[in-house]
Amino acid sequence: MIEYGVHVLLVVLFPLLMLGVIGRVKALFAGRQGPRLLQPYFDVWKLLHKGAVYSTTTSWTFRAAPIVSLATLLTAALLLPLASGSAPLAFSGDIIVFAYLLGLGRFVTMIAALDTGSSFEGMGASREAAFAALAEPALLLALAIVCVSASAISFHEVYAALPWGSWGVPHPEILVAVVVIFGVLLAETSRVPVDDPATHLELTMIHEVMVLDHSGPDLALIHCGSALKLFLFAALLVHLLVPFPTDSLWLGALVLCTGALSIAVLVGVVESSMARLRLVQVPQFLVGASVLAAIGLLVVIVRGAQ
Amino acid sequence: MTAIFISMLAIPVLCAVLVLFVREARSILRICVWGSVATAILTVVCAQRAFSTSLFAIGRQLMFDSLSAYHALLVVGVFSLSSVYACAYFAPAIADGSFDEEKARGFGTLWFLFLGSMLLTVSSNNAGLMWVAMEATTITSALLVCLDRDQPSVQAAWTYLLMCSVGIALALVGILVACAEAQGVSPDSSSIFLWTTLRELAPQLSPGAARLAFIFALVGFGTKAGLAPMHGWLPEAHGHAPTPVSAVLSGVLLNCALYCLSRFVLIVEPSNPGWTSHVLVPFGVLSVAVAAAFIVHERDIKRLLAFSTVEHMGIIILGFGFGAYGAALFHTFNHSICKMMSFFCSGALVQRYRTRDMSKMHGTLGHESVAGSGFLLGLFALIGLPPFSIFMSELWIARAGIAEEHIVAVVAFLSAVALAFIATVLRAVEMTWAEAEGPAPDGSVGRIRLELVALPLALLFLLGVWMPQPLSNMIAGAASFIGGG
Amino acid sequence: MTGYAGTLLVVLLALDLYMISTSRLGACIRATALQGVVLAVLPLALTGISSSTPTSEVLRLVAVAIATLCVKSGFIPWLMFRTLRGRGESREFEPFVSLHLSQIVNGALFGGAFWIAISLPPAWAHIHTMGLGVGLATLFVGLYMTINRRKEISQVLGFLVLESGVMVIGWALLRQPSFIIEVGALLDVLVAAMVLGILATGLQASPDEAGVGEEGAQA
Amino acid sequence: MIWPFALAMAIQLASGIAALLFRRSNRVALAIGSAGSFIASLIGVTAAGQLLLSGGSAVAAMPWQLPVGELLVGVDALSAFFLLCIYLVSGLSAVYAAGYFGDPSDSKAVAPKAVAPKAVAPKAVAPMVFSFALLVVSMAGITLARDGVLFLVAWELMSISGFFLVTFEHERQEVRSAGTVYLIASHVGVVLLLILFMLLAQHGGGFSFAAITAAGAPGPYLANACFILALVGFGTKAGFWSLHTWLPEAHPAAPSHISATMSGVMIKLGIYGVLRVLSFLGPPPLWWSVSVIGLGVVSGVLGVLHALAQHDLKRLLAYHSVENIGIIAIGIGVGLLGQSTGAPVVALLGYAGALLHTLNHGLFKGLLFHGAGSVLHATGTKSLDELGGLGRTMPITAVTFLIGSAAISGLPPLNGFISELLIYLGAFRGAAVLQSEAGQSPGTVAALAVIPALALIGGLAAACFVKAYGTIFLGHPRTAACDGAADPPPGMRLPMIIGAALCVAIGIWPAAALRLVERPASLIIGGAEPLPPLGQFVAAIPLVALVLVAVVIGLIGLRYALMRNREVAVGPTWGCGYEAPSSRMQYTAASFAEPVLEPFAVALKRPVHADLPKGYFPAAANYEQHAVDVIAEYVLAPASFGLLSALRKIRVIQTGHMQLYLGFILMTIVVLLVWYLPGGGG
Repeated sequence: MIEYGVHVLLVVLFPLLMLGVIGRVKALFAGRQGPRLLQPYFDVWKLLHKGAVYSTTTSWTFRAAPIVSLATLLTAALLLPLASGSAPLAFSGDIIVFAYLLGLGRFVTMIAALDTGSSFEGMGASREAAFAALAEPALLLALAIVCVSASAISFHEVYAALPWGSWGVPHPEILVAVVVIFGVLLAETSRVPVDDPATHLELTMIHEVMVLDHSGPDLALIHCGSALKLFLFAALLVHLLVPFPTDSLWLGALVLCTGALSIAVLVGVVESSMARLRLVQVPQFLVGASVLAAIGLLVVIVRGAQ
Repeated sequence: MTAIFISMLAIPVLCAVLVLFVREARSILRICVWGSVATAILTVVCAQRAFSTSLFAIGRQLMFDSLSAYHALLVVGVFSLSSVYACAYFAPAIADGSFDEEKARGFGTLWFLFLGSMLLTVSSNNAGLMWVAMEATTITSALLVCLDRDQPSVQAAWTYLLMCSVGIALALVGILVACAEAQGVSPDSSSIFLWTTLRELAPQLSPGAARLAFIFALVGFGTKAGLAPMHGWLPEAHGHAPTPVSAVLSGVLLNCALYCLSRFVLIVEPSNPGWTSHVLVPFGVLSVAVAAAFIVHERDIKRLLAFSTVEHMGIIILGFGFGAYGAALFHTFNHSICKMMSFFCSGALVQRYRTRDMSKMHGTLGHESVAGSGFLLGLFALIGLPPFSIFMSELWIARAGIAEEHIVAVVAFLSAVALAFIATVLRAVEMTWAEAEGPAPDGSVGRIRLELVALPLALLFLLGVWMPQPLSNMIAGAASFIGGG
Repeated sequence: MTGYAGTLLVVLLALDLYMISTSRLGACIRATALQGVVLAVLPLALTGISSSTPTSEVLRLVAVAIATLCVKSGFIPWLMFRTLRGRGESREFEPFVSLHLSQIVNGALFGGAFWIAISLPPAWAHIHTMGLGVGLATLFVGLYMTINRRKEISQVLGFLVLESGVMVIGWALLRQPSFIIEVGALLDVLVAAMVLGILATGLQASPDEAGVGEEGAQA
Repeated sequence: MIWPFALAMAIQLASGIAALLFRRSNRVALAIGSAGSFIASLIGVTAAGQLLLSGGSAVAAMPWQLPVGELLVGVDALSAFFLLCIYLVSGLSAVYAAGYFGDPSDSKAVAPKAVAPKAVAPKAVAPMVFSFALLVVSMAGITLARDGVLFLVAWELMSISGFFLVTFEHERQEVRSAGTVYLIASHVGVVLLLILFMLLAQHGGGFSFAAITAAGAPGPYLANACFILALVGFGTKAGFWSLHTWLPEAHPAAPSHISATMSGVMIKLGIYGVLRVLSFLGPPPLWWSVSVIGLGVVSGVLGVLHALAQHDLKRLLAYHSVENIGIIAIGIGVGLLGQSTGAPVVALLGYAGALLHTLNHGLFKGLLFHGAGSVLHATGTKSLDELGGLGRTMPITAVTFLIGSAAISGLPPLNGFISELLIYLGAFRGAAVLQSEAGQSPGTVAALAVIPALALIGGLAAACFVKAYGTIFLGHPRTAACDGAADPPPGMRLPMIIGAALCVAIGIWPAAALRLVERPASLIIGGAEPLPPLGQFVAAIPLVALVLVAVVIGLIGLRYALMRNREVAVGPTWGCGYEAPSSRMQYTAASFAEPVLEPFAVALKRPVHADLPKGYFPAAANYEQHAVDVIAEYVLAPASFGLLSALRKIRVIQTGHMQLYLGFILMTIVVLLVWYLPGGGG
């Protein structure tokens, strides 16, 4: 019971902190002093207390979209083990459900973007659709690596059965999976090099331009959603990288948070050290990730043969 | 009984003479109907007798066995219906006087002589007599083909006459060789021309001579039956003949040629078991393939039907080749009925649209509903769509082919049929539904009676879903007769 | 007088060759007339008549001979000459295949015919092998003539030759000529009918090219 | 056990014939036909469902004889399952049809703008009603047939009635050609099926399935031959890639409820045929499963890519049928994999996934085609770029269409996701099993290939339906066609609502649907050992769905609480500074699809017809791009053209010159004498 409580608390409270960390890291790289770590919380709080502006073109779809997409992410969060070795909702096959819940969220967001009838948002939606269609296989291939090498189809079994090398070093194929998932993370959470949340030139944005017309509480929900998405991927990576202490919940929470924060730092570093890819190169980036994952999968098969 | 048999053969001759003394065209056509119907009734009686007792002979020269009775029934059936249609077909010509009474007389006489000679062909026990009757059918039908003496029809008739005479002469050589062979082994030289005798002697014939006889007979009667590559005359003759004549030509005349051929199979098979099939299968495949290839680009409605006749003759021959005699006979039946009906409809369409070019016929369902729908369904039946019985017989034949392990032949056969299917469907759909540009066709049509279309179609449909016991008995009897059962 | 049979058959063969080699219609018609004569005598020669043969049989054969003579070398040649005059056509005919080539082809056909005749089983003691061979050869020549010549009349000629070939085969194969007579008669009547047909309907040698069936360039 | 289906078929056929009798009045004919079909569907669905739950099978011989062999009918779990699909979808379509043609006077669909200008009088629908009844009856007949001949007859009847349905608006040339293409394709398939069944009959000594089964598994050569014949022959009907070309022609041509039935169930009978034939062929070798999976992947990916490139709504849906058939094939492939590697659970998951997806696709594809029909009915056009903003004027159509779109994209918590989930589970397990046992075998690779393939297909499908839904129902109306559009009459709404409800129901409570799938799946697998109940694999789905819904409600509540007494401003969409946006400037379907398709340019030919703006003050410019079907354009068309010209060349042998014909006679006799006289060939 207590661990469920911790789970929910982490889901609700922690993600925005990662955004803050990223902002801070980027500021440091840029030599600025930067916003406070808790700035995102204040932003959301402020947005939640604002009114809203709606386009005459939009319909109920537009209003429903932020809610549904956040809901899908929250539900997905309940499927993913965070602090402990298992999640509130754990069952065989939850990995696939997890991936597809993210898909549902994306679907709704794109629909909402088209609801505004603005060609900019349409453009963003179509780019989102294109990159998502390519990111999906990469993600599932990476998960397949993990599942096959652990021969299980649910997070808690996988985590329990992950093969570890000496000194808690993960196996090479797991590392491949980690790399791929990190790439997907960058794409899914619309980070550099795939997308740039900071820029406000509509023609180059992807995710930001989709939510251009959202305002007030809706926008707050969307911010929470993207932060949560980032957190979920981070949690996934942490569990794959670190042999998790199953006995103590608090230790687990600690490991998770530090891990997540360090991933946030890593993201910040990447964002400030890399340039954004040209749009035509993004598919190459994602397909490359899939190919890498496929190679890792072949490694698994060969290893299994020995 | 003998009297009935004799009168069955005599009535056509009598009518042929009778029509010479009739004044008025309509009544001549009416006589055609009643005469052929009367013949039909008598034939049914004799056939029934023949089926009950395996063989039913009159003297030495005439006989009815199950095989010939089967074909005789087809002949009279098709003739009666065609005569009914002839009344409708010639009605406009009578109206505008182009079909005057001496023309009608010529038609009637030849019509009955044609009928009589065909009945004689199937009912003669004497090979020579059969041959003579066959030749008679050629002459009479050739004159029927060029009934209206215009250039193309005369040309067609001339081609038909010469080719079939040449063929028939070759067939005669075959008969002579067979008989000479028989005379080598038979006690009395007087009976060597009788099929009954030949059939008894068949096992003793020397294989080589039997083969020689069969080859000549195959080419000869094959020419008459329109097997590729001897089919050259067939499209011309069918295309230019008056439609009732075309119906009879492809409905039953070709069957009679096949009948003579099957007689030869009967004689040759015992001395060369399995050999005939190796000769027949290639012919069948070739005929089907050639016909399909020609159907693709054919725009003349009657020539299309003619080529489809070639195709179906090929299928029947395949049936013989695969040893599925029952299937072949069943297919003969289906094809005769369907082809006759299709010719009726095509005739009406040609009269309505004043052209034989299908690409100039549009919206047939609207303009000529009975004939149009009949023609469409007839085509569907001809290309072997269920639930029409042609599908069944084709399936039956193909099955036999697989059973005999003629896989290649069956595949070729089916793909050729598929090709014909495609071509025909493309034509039929455009014909049936395409919007006509220009005014509605105004040709004067001999109003085609609904039952002429509905009856055959209903029969085909019925046979497609249900095999009545009597018919299957008849077919089984005839088939076992060929199969040497 | 069985011995003469061989000679007669050789004459027949020679006439075939002559007809292939010549290009003049008149000559061909005359040759067919001569063939008629040979055919009339042939039965007497083939079915060897001796003192033992019953008179009825002899009379019958003679009757056949006379009938054949009248029809084949009397009536039909006359009819053909009349047709020829009636149509006022040139007396040459244009073969599709050159005459020399035709000779070679027919040589091959002769060979085939005789090969068939001799390759038949020896059990056939009662048949006249050479008769069969010559008959087949004549048959082939006739068929070839119908193929190789343009004018209907010359095709009729070819058919005539073909049918005398059939008759020769018949005589050669069968002891008792029961129905050869009526068959031959029928064929002659048929040929006559054809010639009359040509006379009646001035038939041109240009067939309509397969009706409207030709789809041509379109579709 | 058979009689309920016999009764249903009888009622349906009777209603069709009655409709023909009352052809004078469209209203009466439709009423009779739809009522008959509806009653038949009720009977059929209940009987099939009851049989699927209780199990059991029966075979009976008809009292009369076919010309070849006797008539055998029977029903088992597999037939029952497909009967369920048939009657479910056809019943809904029948109701829909009643609304669709109920008022031809005011509907734009019966005389669409696209059609020739001259006003088409409301045409007699009785023939269509009859053909529809015949179609359903023949489909039921296929599933009930227990001997090859009856099967083939029913199969051909299905094709022909389908042909008459496709050519309903036969005064349009493109409709006629679509119909002929369809009929030709199906007949080509039938030729292969003829050979297949004759080979089987040869093996079994009779056409009856019992005899074939009794004869045991055929030898490898015969088995492989039958497998290939079945895959190609039935695949032509099912629409596997490269055999699919008739689908995008026929579906747009047919009236919408016909497209729904054809795409929803008719093509599935190809799947039925494959499964039925596989049950005769004994244990499958590994390469069967590999090839089926490969075929499925290719069909899925290429199908959805071509769908993305379409501008015509119904063509788009037709290509999605190809995609979904691909998914079903993947499922079957996984099942075969499980069979050939002796992993019954994998086989169970694969086959269950395939069967459930068959049902699901029937549901949501029927729903989507009905939605497309409503749009066509209301606006008279089905070209995406002429539509837009219909969500406001046609709310019910919009919502149901949205649910269908999400379902076909395989998103939770809807039915499409469940079937894909089962296939995923099968693939994962299969990979695990193989990897532990066989090591790097082609099977392992195939199983693992399924995973990214399904993911890619899902992503692309989602993109495609965002495009479709967005262009039709969201944004501004693009042309005047959308003026005065309104939701269709209740007769048409009801089927869509029911379909959507079923999609949701199966998605939220899959265990119930899986009970229907269990028996047929285990029937295909055969085998003695009992299989685990399928329910366990999806036990958690309802909980997840429940949580999702709860969270949504919670968030709605939160939002409501927040927005209470806040001022909500309303204004035009922000044009990023551009002041005079017009509805034509919205993102079009083509522009939406462009970046998605661009990476896949190799697989897809899209010629461009454009004259682009030139100079400083460009005059009118335009840009057109159409996706051409690679197979139809670059394979079939050249082939058929070559064949035609070759056949025209042959005609020289039929010039009307008698000498030539006589020459053939001489040639023939010489050949025969030379070859056969010595007893050659004998």
